[in-house]
Amino acid sequence: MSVDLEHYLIVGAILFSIGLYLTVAKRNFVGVLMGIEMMFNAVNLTFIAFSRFAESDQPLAGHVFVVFVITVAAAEAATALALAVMVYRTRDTVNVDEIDLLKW
Amino acid sequence: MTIKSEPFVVNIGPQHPSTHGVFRLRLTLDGEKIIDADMVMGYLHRSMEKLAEERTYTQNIPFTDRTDYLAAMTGNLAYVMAVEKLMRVEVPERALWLRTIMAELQRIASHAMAVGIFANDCGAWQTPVMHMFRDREKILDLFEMACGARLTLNYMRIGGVSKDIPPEWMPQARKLLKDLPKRFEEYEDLLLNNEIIIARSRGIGTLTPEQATSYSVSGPMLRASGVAWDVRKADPYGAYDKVDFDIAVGRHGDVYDRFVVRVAEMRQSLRILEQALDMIPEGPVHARLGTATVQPWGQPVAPLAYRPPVGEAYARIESPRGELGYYIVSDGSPAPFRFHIRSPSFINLSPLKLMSVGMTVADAIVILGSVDIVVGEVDR
Amino acid sequence: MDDAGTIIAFYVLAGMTIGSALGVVVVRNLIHAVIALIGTFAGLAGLFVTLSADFIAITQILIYIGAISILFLFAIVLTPQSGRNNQETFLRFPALALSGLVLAVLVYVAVDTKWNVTEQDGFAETAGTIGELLLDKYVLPFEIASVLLLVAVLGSIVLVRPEPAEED
Amino acid sequence: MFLLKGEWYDLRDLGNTVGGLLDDLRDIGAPDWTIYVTSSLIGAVGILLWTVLSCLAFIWIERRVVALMQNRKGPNRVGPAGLLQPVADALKLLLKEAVTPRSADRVIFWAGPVLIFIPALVVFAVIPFAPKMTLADLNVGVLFLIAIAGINTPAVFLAGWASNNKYSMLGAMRTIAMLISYEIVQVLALLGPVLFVSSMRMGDVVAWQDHFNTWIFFIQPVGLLAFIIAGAVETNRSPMDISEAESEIVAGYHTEYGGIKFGFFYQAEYLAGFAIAASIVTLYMGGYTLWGLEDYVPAWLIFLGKLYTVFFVYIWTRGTLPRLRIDQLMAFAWKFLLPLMLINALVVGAEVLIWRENDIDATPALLAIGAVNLVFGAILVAGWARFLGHGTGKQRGQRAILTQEVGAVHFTPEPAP
Repeated sequence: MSVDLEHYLIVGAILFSIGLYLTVAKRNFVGVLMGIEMMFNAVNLTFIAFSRFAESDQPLAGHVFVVFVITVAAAEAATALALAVMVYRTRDTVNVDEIDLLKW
Repeated sequence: MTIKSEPFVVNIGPQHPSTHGVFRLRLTLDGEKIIDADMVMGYLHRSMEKLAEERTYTQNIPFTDRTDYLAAMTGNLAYVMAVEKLMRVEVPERALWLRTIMAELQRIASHAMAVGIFANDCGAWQTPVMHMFRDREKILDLFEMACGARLTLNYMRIGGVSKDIPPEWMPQARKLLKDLPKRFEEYEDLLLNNEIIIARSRGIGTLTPEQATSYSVSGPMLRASGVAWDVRKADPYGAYDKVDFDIAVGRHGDVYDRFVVRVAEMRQSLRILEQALDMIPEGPVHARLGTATVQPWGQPVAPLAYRPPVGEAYARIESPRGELGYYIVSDGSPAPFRFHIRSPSFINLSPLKLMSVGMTVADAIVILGSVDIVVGEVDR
Repeated sequence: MDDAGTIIAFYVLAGMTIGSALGVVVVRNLIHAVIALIGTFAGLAGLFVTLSADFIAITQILIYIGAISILFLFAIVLTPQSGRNNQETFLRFPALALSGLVLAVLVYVAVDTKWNVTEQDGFAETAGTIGELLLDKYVLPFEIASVLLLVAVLGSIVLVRPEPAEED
Repeated sequence: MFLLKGEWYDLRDLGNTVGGLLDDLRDIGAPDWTIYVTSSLIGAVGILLWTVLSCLAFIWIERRVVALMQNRKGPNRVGPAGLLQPVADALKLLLKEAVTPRSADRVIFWAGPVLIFIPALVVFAVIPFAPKMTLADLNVGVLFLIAIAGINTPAVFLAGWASNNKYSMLGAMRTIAMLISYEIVQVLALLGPVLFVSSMRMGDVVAWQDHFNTWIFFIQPVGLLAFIIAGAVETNRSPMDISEAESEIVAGYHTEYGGIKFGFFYQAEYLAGFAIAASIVTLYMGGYTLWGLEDYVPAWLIFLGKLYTVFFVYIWTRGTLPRLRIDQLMAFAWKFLLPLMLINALVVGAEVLIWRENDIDATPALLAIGAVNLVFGAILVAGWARFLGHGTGKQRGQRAILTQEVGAVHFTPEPAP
């Protein structure tokens, strides 16, 4: 018994689909964002797993990508949550199915 | 487009470390900013004014200890002055001087407490209070020598004081007067120039002279707003017209100025005390009332029940917190018909909302500390 | 990667990660969901350690647990009247189907592909090499990322800034 | 004494003893993981014991020292000189009823103290107490310190939120704002040592300072100052104890906690203080080395001595200074410390670059760097303070106006800020 690339990829895949489900199905905007972050994380796991296991002349490039992904995720979270607060202040709700006016 | 934010009501008190008793402040906050402040009082109401109508004039003196329990001497003083006015009693010279000395000692003790607690409200972890307590303890020792009590003194009597000071009192008082200036210098260095205290208190809770006078604020709070008003000067009582002292006045009327004024007043009190200890004459300490006289160390023969003539009297003094007045109406019976206290703590508290709206929670605490209330006097 | 320690660690951490991720889905209170999400992040950090990516693991803790979860908590607290529930919309079953499909495809790909696996051991040290790569080969993305962060900071400030009081 | 070097009974480094035990284990043929688990367990239990004992000792020391500063006696009844007071307090906390407010979120309310406690304890894993006394000398040790401190933030928030108390909520919000701001300052301050050493391994930092016979404190005075201030914020020490400001919001985020749950918060606060002191000692003050003395005296004693000295400074400030307001503290972080630390990082980078590129001898280079950084730091601090309006008279204390004239008005409106 050993732990191989496939194990990590499967964990990543499960995480990704849970994130996808959250993103599509959740009503609260914050819940949706949690799903997006989870998908980012799944991708990171995959990157790191490949970086560790895959044959490459520059194995740490995957890590560098993950650094960028984390950066983007942080920026995305900050902006999106600011948006959430903003929408809440104007419309008193952050439920995505009630924010359907395409304007405020 | 308007941005909605949820107002957030916080109750500071009745049980809270820095309400100086059981006082409740209901703050409506927007984030940390105060948008409304409500004062809820009465948790310490003991119905003193009504109770006093059932007791004789002498029996009422202990009540006056228990209104402003940090300055019992001045409470006593204002009350007995009102009764003396009603009875038209001439108080002996030595008693007047003793009253002045005791009142000034009490002022130092009370201001020391106020300054220390103010630093505590600014967030110092008990250190200034404990240092101030050291000096206050020395003064309380003097009180204990003079009348046997430390907090609720019950020292003044209608027509004088309860007993003369013992002979060893004077040397100890002089020693204290020699020590205190050094300590005050130390405190002024540590506190007046403390950058954090300045940052926390300057420009906070400002009262203009107009606002202060229209709210009838008095005492250090009024003087901090720049109005040189002191009952000791404006309407001298005791022996204040015979001593030389200055009125300490602030510049901007903010919390820092109140603090500065208190510190300066402690110095002025020392100045008064130094003169008074030299100038105090010998003689009786109690006026001749009816047939009985109180002997300093003899049998207490003062009558417990006086029957002042029908009439009314108001006497005011400068207590450490401001103008303390007693209004007494007599119907000729041994008990007052009406007994009213103009308590400076209560009146000084009224502009609290004016001062704290627009400030933060931390500022509200500092402002409340700078008013220097004693809840016993607010609620009576 | 076949010593007992790594295998146990992998299964424990993977279980923690996926379990907390499912927790995010199931839990009805949003704040609890954030806690579950923190569990996911922590489990992932552990998985990164088993992959000898220590720098990334620490970064994961620093950024995700220390910062992004806080952002979530703040967003929840700053929107108090919108309800703290974590319900699904009417899209629940379509979403379930979609994510199930994606999961199936991904797992099929992961298992079925013949990956070009190396026999190397884990990295001894990653932080230094990542740093060199960032400032050498990937310096342009690095700079762009910093600009992106700056824009994000400015954007969020502008978004939540109260309007200047209108003078009338 | 040197003959003992490295033997298992060489108590100058307790790591030797553990190493000997592990060798014995290996000799009797135990599998690898047992050795791994044994050493981890010994380290973890050792750190736990040490922290608990230190906490108890320092509760007593802090109370006595502050009492001395305040003309009091402090605890002096339980045991000789009150030494058993912390034990009695701990017992009291243990025996108290664990109250959970009815409207609190039960799960998170219980999880809060534990979540606070974990990061405070885990930090010690990377601290080198002596050459062989590091539980895990990670090659990203410095980053680990910051990351673990960052876990504190959600824990504090959850504790404050779960209590469902307004003081707790205010305290939690304040804490988060402070922690996040000062985390940035902390990271930038730590760039200094990391740039000099060019490694994030704590052991390397100590070895570098030992090798060049200097403390990073001497070549990074401003960085150390910023780190100490940020550390005070992180550990809620006065004058930055805003999040549990007793006179304002009672006890901040742990207002509703009583009994042993409060005990956890209390101890976590001390642990965080020790952790900050330990990082300061390791990163800025030479760790367990003391210019050769560590060969004669147990290195961990030197380390603990330095740690307690640094911690004492925090006690000292607590007994001395009042508290800042939250906006002032945030302004201090963003307007003063952050630009300062950015410039500092730039300067250190330039210095290291010049040093490395030109192959300058270490002694003159370090002397020059130290002098430059000291002078530059002083100018920077003074200049930036001046730039922000300090020293223009607003911060100066004033005395009251003295007058004899009754009824006069001496009011000047406050100049607008």
